Amino acid sequence: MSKLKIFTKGFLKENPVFVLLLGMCPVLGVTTSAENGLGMGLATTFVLLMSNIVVSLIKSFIPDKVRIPSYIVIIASFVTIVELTMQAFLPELFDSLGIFIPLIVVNCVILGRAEAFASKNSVLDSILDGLGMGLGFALALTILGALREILGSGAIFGINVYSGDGALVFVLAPGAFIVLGYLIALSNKLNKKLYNK
Amino acid sequence: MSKLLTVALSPHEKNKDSVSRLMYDVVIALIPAFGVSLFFYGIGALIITLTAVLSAVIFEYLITRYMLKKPATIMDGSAALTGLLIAFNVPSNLNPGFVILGSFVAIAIAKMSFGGLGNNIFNPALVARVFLLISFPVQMTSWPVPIESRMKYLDAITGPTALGQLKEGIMGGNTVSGVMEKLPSQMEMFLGQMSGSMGEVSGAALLIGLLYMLIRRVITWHIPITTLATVFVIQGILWLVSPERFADPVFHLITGGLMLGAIFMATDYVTSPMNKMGMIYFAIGIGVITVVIRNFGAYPEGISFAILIMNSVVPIFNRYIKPKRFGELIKDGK
Amino acid sequence: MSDIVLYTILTVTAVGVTAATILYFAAQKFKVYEDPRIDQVEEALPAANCGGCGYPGCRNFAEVCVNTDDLDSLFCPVGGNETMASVASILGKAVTEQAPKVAVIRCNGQPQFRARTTEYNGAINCTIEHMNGAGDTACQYGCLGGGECVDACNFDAIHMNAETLLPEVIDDLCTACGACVEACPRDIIELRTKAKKDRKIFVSCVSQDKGITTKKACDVGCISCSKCFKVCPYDAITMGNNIAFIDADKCRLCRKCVVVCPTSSILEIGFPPRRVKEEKVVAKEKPDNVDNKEKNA
Amino acid sequence: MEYFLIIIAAIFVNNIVLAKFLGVCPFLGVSSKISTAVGMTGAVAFVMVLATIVTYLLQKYVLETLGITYMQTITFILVIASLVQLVEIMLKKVSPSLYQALGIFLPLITTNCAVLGVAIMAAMNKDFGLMESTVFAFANAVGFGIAIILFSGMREHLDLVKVPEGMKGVPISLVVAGLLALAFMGFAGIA
Amino acid sequence: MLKTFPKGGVHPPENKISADKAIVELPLPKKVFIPISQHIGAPAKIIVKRGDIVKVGQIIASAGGYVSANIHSSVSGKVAKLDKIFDTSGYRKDVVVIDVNGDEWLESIDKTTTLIKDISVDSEEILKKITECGIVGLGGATFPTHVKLKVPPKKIATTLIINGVECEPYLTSDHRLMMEKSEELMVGTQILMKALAVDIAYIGIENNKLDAIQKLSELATQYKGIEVVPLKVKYPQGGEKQLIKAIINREVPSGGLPIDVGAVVHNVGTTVAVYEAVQKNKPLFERIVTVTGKSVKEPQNLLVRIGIPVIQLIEAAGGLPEDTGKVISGGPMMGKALNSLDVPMAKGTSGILIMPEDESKRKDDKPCIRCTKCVSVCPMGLEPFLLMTLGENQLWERNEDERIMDCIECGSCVFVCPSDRALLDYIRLGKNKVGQLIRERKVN
Amino acid sequence: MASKKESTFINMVLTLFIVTAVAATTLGYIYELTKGPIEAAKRKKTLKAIANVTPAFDNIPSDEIYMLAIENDDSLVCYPSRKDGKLVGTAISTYTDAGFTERFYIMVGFAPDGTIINTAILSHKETPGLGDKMEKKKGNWSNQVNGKNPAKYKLKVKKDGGDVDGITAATFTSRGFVDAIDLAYKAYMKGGKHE
Ligand SMILES: Cc1cc2nc3c(=O)[nH]c(=O)nc-3n(C[C@H](O)[C@H](O)[C@H](O)COP(=O)(O)O)c2cc1C
Ligand SMILES: Cc1cc2nc3c(=O)[nH]c(=O)nc-3n(C[C@H](O)[C@H](O)[C@H](O)COP(=O)(O)O)c2cc1C
Ligand SMILES: Cc1cc2nc3c(=O)[nH]c(=O)nc-3n(C[C@H](O)[C@H](O)[C@H](O)COP(=O)(O)O)c2cc1C
Ligand SMILES: Cc1cc2nc3c(=O)[nH]c(=O)nc-3n(C[C@H](O)[C@H](O)[C@H](O)CO)c2cc1C
Ligand code: SF4
Ligand code: SF4
Ligand code: SF4
Ligand code: SF4
Ligand code: FES
Repeated sequence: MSKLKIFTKGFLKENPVFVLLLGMCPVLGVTTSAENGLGMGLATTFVLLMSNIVVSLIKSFIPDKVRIPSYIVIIASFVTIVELTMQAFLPELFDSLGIFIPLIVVNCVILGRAEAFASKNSVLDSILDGLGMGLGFALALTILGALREILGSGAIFGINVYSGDGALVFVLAPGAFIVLGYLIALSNKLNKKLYNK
Repeated sequence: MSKLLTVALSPHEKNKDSVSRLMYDVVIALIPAFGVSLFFYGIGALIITLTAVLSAVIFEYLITRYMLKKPATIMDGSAALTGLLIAFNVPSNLNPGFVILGSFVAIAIAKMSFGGLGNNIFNPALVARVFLLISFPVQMTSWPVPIESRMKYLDAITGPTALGQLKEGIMGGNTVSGVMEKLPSQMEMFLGQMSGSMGEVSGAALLIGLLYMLIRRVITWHIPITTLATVFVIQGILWLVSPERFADPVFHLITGGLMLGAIFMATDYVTSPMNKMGMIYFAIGIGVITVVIRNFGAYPEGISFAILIMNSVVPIFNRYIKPKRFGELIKDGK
Repeated sequence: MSDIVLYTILTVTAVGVTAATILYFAAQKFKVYEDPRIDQVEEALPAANCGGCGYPGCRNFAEVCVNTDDLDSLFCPVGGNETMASVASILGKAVTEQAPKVAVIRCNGQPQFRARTTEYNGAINCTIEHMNGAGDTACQYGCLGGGECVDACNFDAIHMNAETLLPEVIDDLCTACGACVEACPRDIIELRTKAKKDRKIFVSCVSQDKGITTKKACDVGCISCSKCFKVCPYDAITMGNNIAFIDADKCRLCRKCVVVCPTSSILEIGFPPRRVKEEKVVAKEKPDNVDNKEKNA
Repeated sequence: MEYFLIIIAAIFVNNIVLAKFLGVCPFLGVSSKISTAVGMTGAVAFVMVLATIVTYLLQKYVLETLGITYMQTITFILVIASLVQLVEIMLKKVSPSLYQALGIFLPLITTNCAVLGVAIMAAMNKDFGLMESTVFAFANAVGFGIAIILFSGMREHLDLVKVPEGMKGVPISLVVAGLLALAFMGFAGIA
Repeated sequence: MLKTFPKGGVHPPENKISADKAIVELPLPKKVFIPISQHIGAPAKIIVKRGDIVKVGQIIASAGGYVSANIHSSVSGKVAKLDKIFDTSGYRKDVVVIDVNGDEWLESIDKTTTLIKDISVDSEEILKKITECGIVGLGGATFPTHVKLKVPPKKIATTLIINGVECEPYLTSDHRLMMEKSEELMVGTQILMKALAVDIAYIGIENNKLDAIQKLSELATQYKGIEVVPLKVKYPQGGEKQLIKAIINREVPSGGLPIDVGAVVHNVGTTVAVYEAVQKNKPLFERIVTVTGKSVKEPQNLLVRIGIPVIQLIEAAGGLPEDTGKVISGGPMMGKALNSLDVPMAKGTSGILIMPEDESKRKDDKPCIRCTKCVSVCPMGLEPFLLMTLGENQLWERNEDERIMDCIECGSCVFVCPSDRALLDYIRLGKNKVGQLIRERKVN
Repeated sequence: MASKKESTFINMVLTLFIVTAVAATTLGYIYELTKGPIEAAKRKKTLKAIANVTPAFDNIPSDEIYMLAIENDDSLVCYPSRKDGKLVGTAISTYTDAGFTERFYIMVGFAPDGTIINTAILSHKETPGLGDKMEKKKGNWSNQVNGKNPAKYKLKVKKDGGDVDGITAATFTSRGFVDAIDLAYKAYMKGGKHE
């Protein structure tokens, strides 16, 4: 696989949200606005990238049986770093993402597929993969957040696009599921067009 | 013999029922209630009914033809019925834009995404109603006052529903009897002289519709009667326990959308259980949830939510509640 | 180093080490043995879960492979010899190679060869039509065209040809799993040993009716005239039940039989065109409505 | 009454999946059959209650005492991961039948936000003692169970009907989940 | 309240247009085609060869197994050939073709119509005669009667039920038989009672045949242990499980036989055939057939020899109408559509129904709207819509769990379905596949 | 992999020990590093809220906090704002359980005579689109109480017979909002003034 492919596959073909359906909780939980989606996406990307790097650096020193616990500790450490930094410098975002920040651990354990990728490949590949997957994730969250914001409150990144209130459901739980459902249908269609001719 | 013989497995005979016949029978059953709404709400009722029916039919046509690329199914009448019921479920002074959005939600999301008639899990008209209610709480809870606003549409004078007044009153620390004084008499409410969604106000007209559908065997008694009975019994118990806190059961039967829901929406074939026992449990569930929401929840009215929630249980009912099989109980053939 | 940092290190390492210790001893104490080779074999299998091997799924087949001594009676048609070889090498057992096979449809009753005698008006499904009777032609053995075999194929190897109204097998996709053979209520489909370049010669008819009845029902049906049987130099053809059958393992693709068949019911597929083209029946006028009226007379 | 409110709120009003968006992956992933949904519910309930008890104690008696609550994430996830593995190993030996029923779901639970989420929510709630936390965890597991079992019933239904090609599978499942969440909004304000 | 079965059932239009047409004997044809497989079970084995001369009532094929029946010649003449032609199953089956020559009956047959009331033979002898005469159930399933009469060990027959319901629309052959052979029916019933050693027999008749009910009720007073039971008009009242439930309120267990609840059910035609076999030595080579249809010129109840091609019956009823779309052997609910008019009449042919073209075609099927109508009419308490959906999705095991094998194929579900679904087609498919599964399981 | 370590007990524990130890040490240091900024961010938020609800001051109110007891054994935090040593206003962090969802917190500033100067929402979980209309950035609904003195102004939603216009379709939130102010006002008037 070319380096470019490793990097870009997370965007559409193996998009963690639209195709692999991983880390669905924050996808639905924080995407009430494009801003939140982007923030969460970038935080996740950071953790993913860093843990992929570290894991691929030390993989050969770790016995099989404790591989998973070690990875979890590494990922959790980076999450805590994000948590502390965000609390210090982006307190508002920290408040609106709430419980989903510590939950990045869980997402990254799945998302990073730290096991699947970092432990078998070179450091560079891991970096590309982590970055690609993370950005794909961030992309998906931002799109979903933007859509929900537009439909639900008539704005995008806080800027009004039409007057009036929008349909409230879209910023609430049902809207999250429904919009994501149709987005996935759309991405399936797109994927089919692009990759299966 | 010139023509070829036709062959097929038995049976070779079929009665005259068809999907469209059933749907139009329900439409006919809705006419009395529609008449009453027209009387009380005038042109507003007419406008939203037309908008809802037309837009529902058009959406279904467009989706079947251009997205699913299948023959159009609008002639079966189910889209028109859904549109009609959406109109029945909203205030008659609603902006047509919202009505059209409701039709779109009902047809595109709640029906055609599942594959169209027969496949959906949730009642399309109710999905539309709840969608609108949650999205636009202000518009969806400003009800026109009957008779006075007959010749007005968007500019109708609005007022709360009886259930709304009750909930407000109790939340504000009043007693039931205190609230009741301000309401019309129960007879007036039964005939339809109260604020509310367009088609729900007249219990009397809805009961005529029920009778018609029972006679025509479009539906059986199980769902409507059990739902009403459950609400009556549970509300009755609450009322007996604390008449100052809980309104009497008759009041609850004739106000709000209970009748409309129990008779026309809970009975939707597609989204209700497939056998009698299942229907009874389903209806009891609707009754209980309705009473709970009306008395303890944030919303003054709960039948729409109750039906949707029970809709989600239907697949499990269908899976595990079975009709009584012939020859099932007798094991050793006595 | 501040207290906080110290506490942090102590707590977390304590939690970590405790967890590791408990898990280690728990793992030792509660060990359950499962043959790891089952997983390995399963991994080597194609994971099609098609049942072509005769077992409910790939894992099931893997278990059987591990637990029996002799692999000879076991074969995964989807993976073929290659897969069986790797299974054998995992298990250190021997396998014998099996010749690859392919499905063929033994009916050529296209509409222009086979007149309709009734109008079937039931559900479109071969088995249902089969239960109803002979189908809508006078041939009670031929393809019904409902496409149950198409649905049965997991590998997308059979398609309905819109012109002939008969199914067609795409040789390259067919894994010889036999699902279609099982599905066809008329037993029309046969798994034949593959010959080189995917060439094949077979009698495309399974009608067991007497020649005259077959002839009335369909222009390209085998009328059991035995001409091919007599001409075959390799004894590959057998006659029985009013039908000729070509054994793929004996057939050497000499094409002699194809020429002599008076009804063109022997098909040759995958061959280059013959130099001298013999004009055969191929498409005749639609025959008069075959009615067994004269039986009364 | 206190406990009753906790239970009603966790199951209906603030349903963990439908309102709080925790545990969505297993909700979508292991809900294709009613029987697996039931198995998953059992496994989640077991681990969620156990994990909440352990993490609650850890939070109150270690992290808070030492003033290192910021280490919550890392310690909790470690505890949960080990607990899941421990339960798995023991179950396999002690009760093979239960393992058959729940075992396949156990590895999925480490990566289930609901468990970590509930543990954190319980630990962070100032009003909760050990008993409340336990009840809270159990009620959330029930809420998870109700959501996933209803959902699996509907997905079994969807398997039998003719959903349009583009909506098949995940998209329509998500729409169903959305409509279920819509219906559950009716419980708003009950507790 | 008239008795009936408790759950399900439908009311198709009765259309009994030939109800008061007296039975007429169809003239002998030039040629008959006698199928050797006219019953459920193994085909009979042919024991004549080409060129043999046979008489009316002479055995030409003998039972080919335990569940099988003898076949007799219905005419006198020469065996022309052994052939295969289409029969009611829609497939070519073996037939014996006989060129008719005169009408010479075997001497042993009593051709007179005098009623013989005394039953002089014992039950073993009765069984033997029934076996020899090749009697099979004339109610539709053509199950060999002698097999049904041999009560399996550990089971006791307590009640005989004579099925005079004739719940199929259009058909009137049983009705006419009850009117014109009432006495024979009574004696036949007594014979069956003796064979089974039971004291009680009920004759169940739907309430739309008031004349038959009245006539038989009067007669029944002269016979011991026979009672006529009028039944509510509801299809499928004649299904044996429904009939037993209606008359003696017992439910045949799922997968069980009537004998499991001590009942044996026989059709009126079978009963009369038993009378003729036992008292007159007459094998089963002719039966009454209703030829009817909305555009048929002269609907008829014909007494027909086995083996006559259907087209000749139709000609006797005024010829094939112009607008014919479908020709059905049997009634509209359970009958078999014929793929050729040369199909020979067989023991099981109770009627020939000719349907006009505009009623012959099914409407396009539409998706199930889950109206539950099929569930509420199913007399067996099944869920036809589900059985079909499972069939379409090829979930045979679940079909088995949903008791698909209990379906009696009455067609009520299809009759009511507003979406015109091919329910019974798929249920039959399911039964076929589930049957295969069950057989495989037995082998393993 | 050749360099892969064996899974012996010692190896396992050692690895885990090292990994956790390294992780913990790093985190410890990062915690030390961010501790200051986190505190500062929190303080900034409070100060900003205080500044929003009281007139300009020159003291540091958060250094002069005192507690005000209220009925149910709980107490509210008060921040006195002074200019040139003179009390210009008091910010009180108050809360309510009367809202639609969980308890929400607001900061309300009183002039020494009890007049409401301004309010600020500290945290809430009310429904976006409905209850969150009380936030300043979502509209100026909450400004209607500014400059009113509850002595003459009935702190109740109009529906309940008071003077406050409710947010349409969010009566619960409105009730909660005034309830929180009322709570602070009563405590303040009952000797909560620290001149
Ligand atoms: C394998 C088999 C065995 C049967 N054995 C008996 C039997 O022992 N006693 C009996 O009364 N009927 C027996 N029957 C007959 C059935 O009960 C039933 O009468 C027959 O299938 C025709 O029923 P129908 O016309 O309602 O379809 C048997 C049927 C079958 C298929
Ligand atoms: C749906 C259904 C309807 C039937 N209707 C009749 C009927 O009207 N009259 C009748 O004699 N047999 C009817 N039968 C056949 C009976 O079940 C039963 O097989 C028959 O009465 C047994 O008698 P036999 O063996 O003498 O034919 C029906 C069967 C089914 C499944
Ligand atoms: C999902 C949902 C969210 C709601 N959020 C709020 C809220 O944030 N604030 C509130 O006061 N009411 C909220 N409500 C309650 C209703 O809007 C309620 O009807 C209203 O507060 C009282 O009606 P009124 O304000 O029109 O008199 C919510 C209801 C639902 C179903
Ligand atoms: C008795 C009866 C009740 C119905 N009720 C509804 C209803 O409440 N809402 C609706 O959208 N459609 C209703 N329909 C129409 C139809 O079933 C509905 O469009 C399907 O749910 C769409 O698949 C009803 C139909 C019948 C026969
Ligand atoms: S064509 Fe038949 S044998 Fe070949 S892969 Fe398909 S189902 Fe299997
Ligand atoms: S080959 Fe067999 S299964 Fe395939 S379409 Fe023909 S009859 Fe049907
Ligand atoms: S399922 Fe079978 S028994 Fe039931 S109504 Fe249909 S055909 Fe009759
Ligand atoms: S009668 Fe037809 S439409 Fe109604 S439930 Fe049965 S199959 Fe479906
Ligand atoms: S369970 Fe997967 S992200 Fe929450």
